[in-house]
Amino acid sequence: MIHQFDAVIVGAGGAGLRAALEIPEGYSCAVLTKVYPTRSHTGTAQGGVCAALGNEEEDSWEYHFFDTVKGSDFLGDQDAIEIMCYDAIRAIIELEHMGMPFSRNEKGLIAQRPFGGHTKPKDPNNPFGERVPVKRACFSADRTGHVMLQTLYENCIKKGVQFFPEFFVTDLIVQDNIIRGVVAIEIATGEIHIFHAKTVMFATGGYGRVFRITSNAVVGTGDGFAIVYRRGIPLEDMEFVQFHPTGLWRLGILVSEAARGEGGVLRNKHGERFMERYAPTIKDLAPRDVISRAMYTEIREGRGIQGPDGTYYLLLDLTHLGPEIINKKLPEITGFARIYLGVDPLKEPIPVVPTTHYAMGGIPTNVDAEVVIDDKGTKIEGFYAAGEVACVSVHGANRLGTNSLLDIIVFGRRGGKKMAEYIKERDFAPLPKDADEWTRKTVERLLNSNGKERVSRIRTELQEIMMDKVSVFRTEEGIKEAIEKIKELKERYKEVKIDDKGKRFNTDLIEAIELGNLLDTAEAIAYSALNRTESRGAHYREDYPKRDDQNWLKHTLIYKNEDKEPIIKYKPVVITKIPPMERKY
Amino acid sequence: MSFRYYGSRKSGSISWLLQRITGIFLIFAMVGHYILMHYSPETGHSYEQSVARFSNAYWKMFYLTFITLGLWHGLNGVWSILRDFKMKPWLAITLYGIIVVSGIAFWVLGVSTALHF
Amino acid sequence: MKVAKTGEGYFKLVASYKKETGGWAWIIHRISGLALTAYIYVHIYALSTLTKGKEAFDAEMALFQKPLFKVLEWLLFAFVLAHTLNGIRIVLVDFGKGSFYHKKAFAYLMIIGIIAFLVMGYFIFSHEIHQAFAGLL
Amino acid sequence: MKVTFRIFRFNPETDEKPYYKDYEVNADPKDRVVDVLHYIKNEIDGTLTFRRSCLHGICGSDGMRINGKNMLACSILLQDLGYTDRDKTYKKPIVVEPLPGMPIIKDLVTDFTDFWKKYEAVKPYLITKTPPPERERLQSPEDVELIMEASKCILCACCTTSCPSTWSNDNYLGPAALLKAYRFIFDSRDEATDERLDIIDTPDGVWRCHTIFHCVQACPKEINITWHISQLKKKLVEREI
Ligand SMILES: Cc1cc2nc3c(=O)[nH]c(=O)nc-3n(C[C@H](O)[C@H](O)[C@H](O)COP(=O)(O)OP(=O)(O)OC[C@H]3O[C@@H](n4cnc5c(N)ncnc54)[C@H](O)[C@@H]3O)c2cc1C
Ligand code: HEM
Ligand code: SF4
Ligand code: F3S
Ligand code: FES
Repeated sequence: MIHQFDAVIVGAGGAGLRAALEIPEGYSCAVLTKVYPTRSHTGTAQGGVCAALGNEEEDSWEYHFFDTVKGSDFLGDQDAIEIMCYDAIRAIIELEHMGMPFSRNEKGLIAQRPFGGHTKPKDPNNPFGERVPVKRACFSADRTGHVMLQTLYENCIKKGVQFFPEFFVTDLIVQDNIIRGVVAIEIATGEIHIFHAKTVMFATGGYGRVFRITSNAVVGTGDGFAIVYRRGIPLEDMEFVQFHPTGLWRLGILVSEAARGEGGVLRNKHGERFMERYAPTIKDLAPRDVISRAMYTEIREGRGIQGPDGTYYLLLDLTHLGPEIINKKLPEITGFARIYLGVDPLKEPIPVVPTTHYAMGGIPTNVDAEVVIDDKGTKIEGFYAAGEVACVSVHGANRLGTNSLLDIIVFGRRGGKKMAEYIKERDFAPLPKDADEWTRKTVERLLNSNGKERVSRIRTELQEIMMDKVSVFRTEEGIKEAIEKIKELKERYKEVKIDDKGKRFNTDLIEAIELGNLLDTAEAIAYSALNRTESRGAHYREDYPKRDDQNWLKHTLIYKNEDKEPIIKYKPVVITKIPPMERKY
Repeated sequence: MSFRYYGSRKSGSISWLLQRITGIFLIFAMVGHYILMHYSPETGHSYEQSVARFSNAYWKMFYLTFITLGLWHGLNGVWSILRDFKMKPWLAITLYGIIVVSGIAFWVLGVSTALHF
Repeated sequence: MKVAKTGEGYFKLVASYKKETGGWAWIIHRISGLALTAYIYVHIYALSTLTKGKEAFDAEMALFQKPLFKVLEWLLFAFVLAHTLNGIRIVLVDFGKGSFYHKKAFAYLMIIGIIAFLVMGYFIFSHEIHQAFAGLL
Repeated sequence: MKVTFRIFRFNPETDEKPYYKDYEVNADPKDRVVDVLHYIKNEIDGTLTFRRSCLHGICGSDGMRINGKNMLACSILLQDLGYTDRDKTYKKPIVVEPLPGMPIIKDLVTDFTDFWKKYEAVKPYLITKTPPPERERLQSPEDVELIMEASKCILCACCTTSCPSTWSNDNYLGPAALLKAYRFIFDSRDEATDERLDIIDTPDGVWRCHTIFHCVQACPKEINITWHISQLKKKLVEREI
């Protein structure tokens, strides 16, 4: 079936919904999503969304800007970061006006709390001097993402946005650098739909499921990355994968940084507050990459605690906070600890390990969410990307907590505005013949295959190798091993067979296609990681432990090259105000 | 696939409230009734005693309020149960009619009994 | 797209869904409410024979003095108790903070109910009880 | 530990009638039900179909009926389902069925169309008439406290589909939609109270709630929905008298 829409937005997370709100009346807009909009991953975000409102104490967007640049290990593009931090205040107020139920302080203003990496100078007259934590994260208990997603969805209902829920997008229709639409499978019926569009936005979220332990949802299979990558559009900075320090041991379920923002501390086997050694000034509120590495180091040096299954963990101690703070401000995550580990955080510390959390890299875009495919700013006309799948890049080599929810509403909106302009000016580019060929063939192949490989087995092997070799600590040897494995798995993927041969709600088929996406995404991550021979932010190479601004102060762009090794190019980092300096906490 | 929103704005709040108020009254009525009637099995059930009670104006009043509120409460309750089900309009009207007509009939019967004495 | 209902009917669902306090209380309240409504009709009719004279009324009352009817009357009292006491619980839920302690309220009220039920049993059957135990006393 | 899962299976495309299929699996008492479903799908029978996403009870995808009661498959551990520590076994199979009273698309996947229509019927968005101030609208912590619990709802439909009033009348708005109505009626910033009260003040609205509490038992977010509904009823009564 062929549909025609002025704008097609793929993904109904925060970024997609925010963009949809910008499409003006009188133009048709479709939002496609593979799960119901309110099931999107934005809803799991807990801790907060950042803006220098200064409701609790003196703050300025410029401090926020500095923190973000420093947090990014100077790889973030400073023009974009400036836009984001400056726009943050307006964006939060706007959300409030849309109805988002923020927690409030005594004055009736939006309440704020400290978060990892968010600081201000101790002495305002010495902006580059010593810095202390600042209360900058706006929140709604520990359900910030949940209420944000709900609020945005509610406003889409109000506006009458047309949703296509449980439509699984498989392919992008692009020719001569002009976008023409997308191809999707309606999961409920198995039917293939072509959406002919003037403009398309990808807001498909992250790829956490490439790794074994992750805080991401099962649907976080990196579809957006893989689809674009397969169509010859590059991916930027894929080597930067954020590991969040506090995932529930064994499960990876996130315990928000808010737990440490409210005063929780990490301890090792001896009960020592080890972050005092790694980040003497801000300790447990250091950025995520720093803490994750510290935790792995503790475990490696024998100060972790061994669980019954042989794996190690450390402890997140909230016991000193008291029931008032825990029950009021952290109800959700303490519930997780109770349900899944049987641990009562009021009485016992919570077993945690670093968990795969966020994709800093993604589809390269400019500050208006327009996809640009090289260092000269060449655009794919009518193609936009926003949210976790995009790389603007405001997060550089490491994202600060709470900056992602901000990223999605700021750049989701900017992208939406540009799309609105674009659909007013332009006409539909004609659809190529057989636009759905790839999808049709893939579906047919999977349904008719008589191979002997199982989807789940390949997926598990991929997740294992990525977790072992391409996570917090990386070496050339390890990454090469992972690449070999990925190649092997890709071969085996061709032999994959599924049990469900029907059309209706065939999740077996969807999972098989998702596996293909995981493999492509993993390839991009591994090759980018192998290529960058320095350590920066979340990318830590044991064989190159130093940051190397001389050679590597640049973004990676990775292009797919059929079945051969991908091609890697570079793009300069935009530096406007803050020159690179040593990153120390 | 069948959900239809009926915005009929027929407030159910008053009957809901009355159901509770009559219920609270009936608590006292029930307690009174049982203490009076069943305090001892030997007393209270003979013709003479019953007639004597009905000749008492207070008792008469009590009985009248009891059947009025009891019938209203009970039948309103039955109607609220029936409305839990999706009914075709003709069925709803018929059942409502049966409730109202039988309710009035028995109420008249009860009232005429009490006023007979 | 074609979708199918499972064919689970209302009563099957009510019967099979795992019930806790609230569900049981609702069922009891509903059944007892219906029973009491039926009874109020019977009651009005029974008393109406008063107007037909002593004969008619006594004949009817004789019926109600039969042991079977005594048992039924006792059971009716169970309905009255269940409905009344649970009615109190519902009012607490509706107007107070009952929804936070409704399970406890139900438990306590039902204990009261059971005691009252037994006591009433003593009154209703005191004649029979005295007879049965006469030899022993 | 061995445990039998008795799973409701139905593909309206091919099956005449729904049936139950038993799967015997090896599982850990600390596994979630969804872990076992994944295991069955991955290793035993790929045709088993269910929804899931976040796996930690926040997206609302995997509401289903487990051992007779609605809950999220990802928020319940096997050990909480009648597992006895003494003999380390389950006496009875764990029965997994779709949410009751909903149309079935396939196996455990149900059709949410009605559920969303009911949600939309209560105008689930902030309506303001006065122009917004420059900064945020002020709201005291107490004002927010009133709606905090209601805003926890993840729209999983466990409540609505557990309510006997929904089973008998599928036009009943149901607890989830009513809770959403509460969320806005009691939001100190909202200016469409009357409009919304009109919507729920209908025979298929709030008055079909008989305080049965199935919803509260089912709610994975432990929201006391009945309390919220009782606030709505009181507000309606106050308005009328
Ligand atoms: C547990 C957790 C906690 C977090 N906490 C915070 C926090 O406190 N603060 C913060 O700032 N950030 C936080 N983040 C990060 C942040 O939540 C995410 O980065 C952000 O929500 C991503 O939003 P998005 O709109 O890009 O994508 P998502 O919300 O992930 O939405 C993706 C959408 O794309 C759709 N989609 C994907 N693939 C396809 C396809 N093939 N076809 C059709 N549709 C598709 C999905 O259905 C979905 O609707 C957290 C993340 C996690 C995992
Ligand atoms: C003795 C004190 C009584 C109290 C406190 C009481 C209270 C209540 C309340 C609060 C309800 C509303 C339930 C709901 O809407 O969910 C109700 C329902 C009902 N009552 Fe009573 N009631 C009493 C006596 C009676 C009597 C004497 C009768 C019979 C005539 C009766 C018949 C009913 C019926 C049929 C219902 C409907 C049941 C339902 O909706 O499930 N009640 N009662
Ligand atoms: S109220 Fe609870 S059970 Fe109902 S939809 Fe919301 S979260 Fe689910
Ligand atoms: S189960 Fe239904 S009847 Fe009311 S209390 Fe809950 S909505
Ligand atoms: S999978 Fe998200 S709620 Fe269970």
